[in-house]
Amino acid sequence: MMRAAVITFPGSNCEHDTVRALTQAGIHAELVWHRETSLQAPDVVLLPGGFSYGDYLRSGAIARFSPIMEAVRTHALAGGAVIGICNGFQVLCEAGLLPGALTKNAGLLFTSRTVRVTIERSDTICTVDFEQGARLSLPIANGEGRFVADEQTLDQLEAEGHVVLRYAENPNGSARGIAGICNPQGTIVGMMPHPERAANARLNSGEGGRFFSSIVTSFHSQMLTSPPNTSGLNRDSYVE
Amino acid sequence: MKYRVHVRILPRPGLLDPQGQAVEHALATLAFANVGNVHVGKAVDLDVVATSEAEAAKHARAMCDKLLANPVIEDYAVQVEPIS
Amino acid sequence: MKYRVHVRILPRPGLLDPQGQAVEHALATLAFANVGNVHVGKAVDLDVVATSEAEAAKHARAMCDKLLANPVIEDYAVQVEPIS
Amino acid sequence: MTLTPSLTVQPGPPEPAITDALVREHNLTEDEYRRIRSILGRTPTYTELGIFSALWSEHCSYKHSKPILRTFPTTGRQVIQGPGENAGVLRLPNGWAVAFKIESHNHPSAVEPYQGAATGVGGILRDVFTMGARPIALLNSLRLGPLTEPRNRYLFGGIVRGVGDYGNCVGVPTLGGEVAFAPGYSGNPLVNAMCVGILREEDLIRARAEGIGNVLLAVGARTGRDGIHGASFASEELSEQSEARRPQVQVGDPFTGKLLLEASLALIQSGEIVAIQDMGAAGLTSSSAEMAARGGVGVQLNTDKVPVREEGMSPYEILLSESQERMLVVAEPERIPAIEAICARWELSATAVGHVTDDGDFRVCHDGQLVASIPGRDLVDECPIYYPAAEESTQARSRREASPPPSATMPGTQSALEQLLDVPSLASKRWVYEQYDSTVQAGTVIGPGGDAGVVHVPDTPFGLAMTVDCNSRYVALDPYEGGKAAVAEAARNIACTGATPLGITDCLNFGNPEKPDVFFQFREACRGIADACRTFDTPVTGGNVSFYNENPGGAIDPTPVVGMVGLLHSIEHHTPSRFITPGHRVLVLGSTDGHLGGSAYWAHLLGFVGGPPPPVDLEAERKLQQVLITGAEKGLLASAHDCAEGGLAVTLAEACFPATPEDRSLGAAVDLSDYARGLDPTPLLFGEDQARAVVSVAPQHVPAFGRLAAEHGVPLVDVGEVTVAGSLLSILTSKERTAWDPSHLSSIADRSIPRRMTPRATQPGEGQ
Ligand SMILES: Nc1ncnc2c1ncn2[C@@H]1O[C@H](COP(=O)(O)OP(=O)(O)O)[C@@H](O)[C@H]1O
Ligand SMILES: [Mg+2]
Repeated sequence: MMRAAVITFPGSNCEHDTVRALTQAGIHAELVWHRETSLQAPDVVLLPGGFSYGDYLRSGAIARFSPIMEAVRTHALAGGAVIGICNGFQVLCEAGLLPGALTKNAGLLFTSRTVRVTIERSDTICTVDFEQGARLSLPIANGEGRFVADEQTLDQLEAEGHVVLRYAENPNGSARGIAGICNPQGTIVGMMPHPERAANARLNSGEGGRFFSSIVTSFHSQMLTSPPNTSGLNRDSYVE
Repeated sequence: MKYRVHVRILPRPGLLDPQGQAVEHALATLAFANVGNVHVGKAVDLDVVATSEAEAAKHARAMCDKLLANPVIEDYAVQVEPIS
Repeated sequence: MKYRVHVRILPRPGLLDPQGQAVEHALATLAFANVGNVHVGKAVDLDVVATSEAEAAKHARAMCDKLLANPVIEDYAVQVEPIS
Repeated sequence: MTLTPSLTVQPGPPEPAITDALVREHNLTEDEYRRIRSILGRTPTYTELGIFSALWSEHCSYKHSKPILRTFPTTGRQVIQGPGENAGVLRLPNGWAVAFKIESHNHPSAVEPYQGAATGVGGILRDVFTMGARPIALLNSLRLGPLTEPRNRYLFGGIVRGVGDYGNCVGVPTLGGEVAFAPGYSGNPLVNAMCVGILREEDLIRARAEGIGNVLLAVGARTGRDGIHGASFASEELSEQSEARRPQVQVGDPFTGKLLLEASLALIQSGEIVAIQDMGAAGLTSSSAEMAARGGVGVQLNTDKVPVREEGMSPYEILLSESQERMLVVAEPERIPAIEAICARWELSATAVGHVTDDGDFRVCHDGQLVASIPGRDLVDECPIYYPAAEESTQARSRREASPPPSATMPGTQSALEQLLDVPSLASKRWVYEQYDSTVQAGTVIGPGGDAGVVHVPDTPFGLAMTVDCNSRYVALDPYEGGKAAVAEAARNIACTGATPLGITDCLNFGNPEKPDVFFQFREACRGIADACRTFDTPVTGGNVSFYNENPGGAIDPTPVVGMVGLLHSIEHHTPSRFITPGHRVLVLGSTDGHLGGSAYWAHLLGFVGGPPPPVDLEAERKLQQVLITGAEKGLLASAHDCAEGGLAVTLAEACFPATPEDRSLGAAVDLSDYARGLDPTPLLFGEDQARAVVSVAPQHVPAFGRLAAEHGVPLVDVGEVTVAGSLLSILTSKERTAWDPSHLSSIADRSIPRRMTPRATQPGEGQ
């Protein structure tokens, strides 16, 4: 069975939802408290949604320095799979594991609604079970979900196909409607929508479940065991 | 004349400032020693046209009283510099 | 010596600043004429112990680089004054 | 260090002497002060005066409402915990239970809308997790003055942001609520927050101090000078004097609130503690005194041990501070290390601040000095109870008996519906609830925007439905019928989702009870609530009374908000409020008499607030609920939406609206020409007769559903058909045919509030 580590910061609040969605996809998921300093060699690390450290200062700014983040970085740099959802995406950007930043929504209000998104890349660890270009509806719930990066970074993301999810109707002014991105290898993915909240067909569309089943598929297709290629994965290459 | 105005708006003393506390705590764990009394608020920068520095400051304070700051929970400070 | 540090953190020029725009708009409707170029960011105040004003400022800049500001989206400015 | 009770009570050095003026400032009457002197057998110290003032405030003592509240039905086989604890608890299947409670934070929100509303949500969350329940949903009921006033826009923007930010950060979905605007709320906004939590019945813990020698521990945030006298502040009218004595604003820290939630549930689960209670109104004083009284014991507090945020805090300040995010825990002394460890896991501290004693006294020591010693029972129970005079004002009676001036011009049907949907009280509340996370915890089945919120209870087949309701215009015009209507509407909303109403919590917002007309409203509204709850078998499990919601500008409309929960045996049977399939039949359940008294049509389109509100036939309501619930369980209903403000026309329009603005509206072709004996279009379409719902049913299920309605004696008329997306909502009456583009109506309803709330309206200073 695949093993997932779900990192829990003080103020995380989607960790149990994420565990449930992983479990449903047949992945063994364990919560890992932010104070831990090592990971037990999981196949995938998830940074869940919530308000780590109250999102005080900036979302993800303080969580990035949690003790466990060193281990997450090492895992990521070795080609390990990392998925950040909402606050987890914010942490990944703050930590420099993904480029850009997430800022206050253009409408200045917290926004909770269902949005339509397009799968722009169906060859990342969490989207292989989708068709390229597939449309689906997912919940968003954030106050700082507007993705920004400088033009050059945005062009690079587009040119190299690192945009994973795009909003059909941009809800918050995100640059180029970006809802989720990945690193060049497709092993680190961050997204603002919450697939784990749409992963139970008894309660909702169930469509979000495919992000989690994709993890299993990509694992079996050895996507995750290919020799790690760590080029372009340190913070500086994105930040500067 | 045109002036650049810098406004700082901070929680009134005595009020709980959870954001300041969180930052203070984070700075301590990042080994910034000898840091204390951390408070987090808002900064507003703006340009204003006025006949003198004093008048620009007066305008700025009026904006704070009327809109920028919330007197129930915030204090503000205004700085003005001429724009060449 | 103890110093009081005032940090201002503002959106980098060129980035969309919806908060600044909203405030600029509100100031205009409140009949504050001749106001422009409004930007909204964060103010952080803190006390730091250092051997000189320059050292205090250096500490403060290090805190900004490491934690207080995000270079992707923000610029910062630091002011230091001695505490009697 | 322990002190022997024989030590004499001495005022702390900087304490002021007791004078008549000081007693008055503490909101105590001469008679109450005499009673305090006789309880103590001496003059109280300043600290003791503060303690009495807090516990004998209306907010803590219910001195004007207790006798009326005793008339509520509070028992039933589903009741595990009725009124008297931090939250009521009802039994669910398979060993599960639901804890829920509603509370007001009106006065603090009038002063600082964002923090007032945020701390209101924080407080109600603590009331629920203190019972050992994990919060799974929040609701809120808001009342404001008209949005034409800048101050009201400012308050509204701040309140909504405050409600949202707290619940969003803690990670509890907001599943519903209500918002209404009327002139009486200008300067007196109402912010009522409700929380629903679930627990295993065996994990229920009551806030009862027990075990002589057990320690009291303060857990969570440090104590500052915030909100000192909040409880007595909330127990007076807002005036210029009260403005000056306004307590320092309490600032919410949802991040610490979340840690406290997890730590408290872990403490309860661990079995290491005897009792736990949140420090809400009147802080340490009320939490410790109430726990002691429930357990029939005494307590000694050492205020110098309480972790404080500011230097030089006096025992008076420490006892009365309303700093947020604090809990008081009772435990055996040997358990302290285990408790500290659990708290440390959640990055919180636990500090021993006192212990349980056997003499029944409420004692406070500071730096080795006894600063207060009061017989505990007397402190909690001896507060005088008042039976104010109650008499309806002649104005109220004549308003009820009036009808609109004959000169009033009635808008045509076409524009009437468009205008009504643009009235903020009736319009869509999307602008509000999209600021609330409604999907966190991943259990949301029906979020805000339906008739009631529905959430799945994890690891079970069932769901919980919940709603808050009150039409205060009805209550103002006829408090008894209005009280009944609030419960009836809540129950109808619950039943429309397919759930069975289980019980209620109430938040009774009124003006100054010492005024006979206000007390009349209060007594009669409560009588209405009690009668309705008896008929529906939905006992009252707790609630909150908020009096003195008035200022020199006027009093609020009486607003007894009813929060109700219901059980959906299987979440598969939940019913949405919107039409879903073209070709389904549209049917009206219940009977239509065209009652326009007290209606939104009269109020908003004719500017006439008056007439008798619609009478509530409780038996008819009960039968309607039965049909809706059974229809859902048998899978006969495709949708069900109750008729409330705005009558049939608004109900039909809302049923056509899409769930998200990106989707398209469905249409409906409705023929009412033979319905209701050929009633005129206005009463027919905009009358607000109670006990009605509009449902849609697949054609093949219509006969079975008809039999079901007949069995229960509920009138049912097939009035039309759901039509495809993009088609019109057309309504034929005996006089005219009117058609609207439902997408247009939907955008009127969606834009009503946001177009009044431009971003600038939510800037801090705009309304000052
Ligand atoms: N303050 C609020 N918070 C959350 N949801 C709200 C709020 N106000 C209204 N809503 C939601 O909007 C919908 C319509 O509300 P309302 O017009 O009061 O409905 P009804 O008349 O059926 O009670 C409901 O689903 C309600 O839960
Ligand atoms: Mg309703």
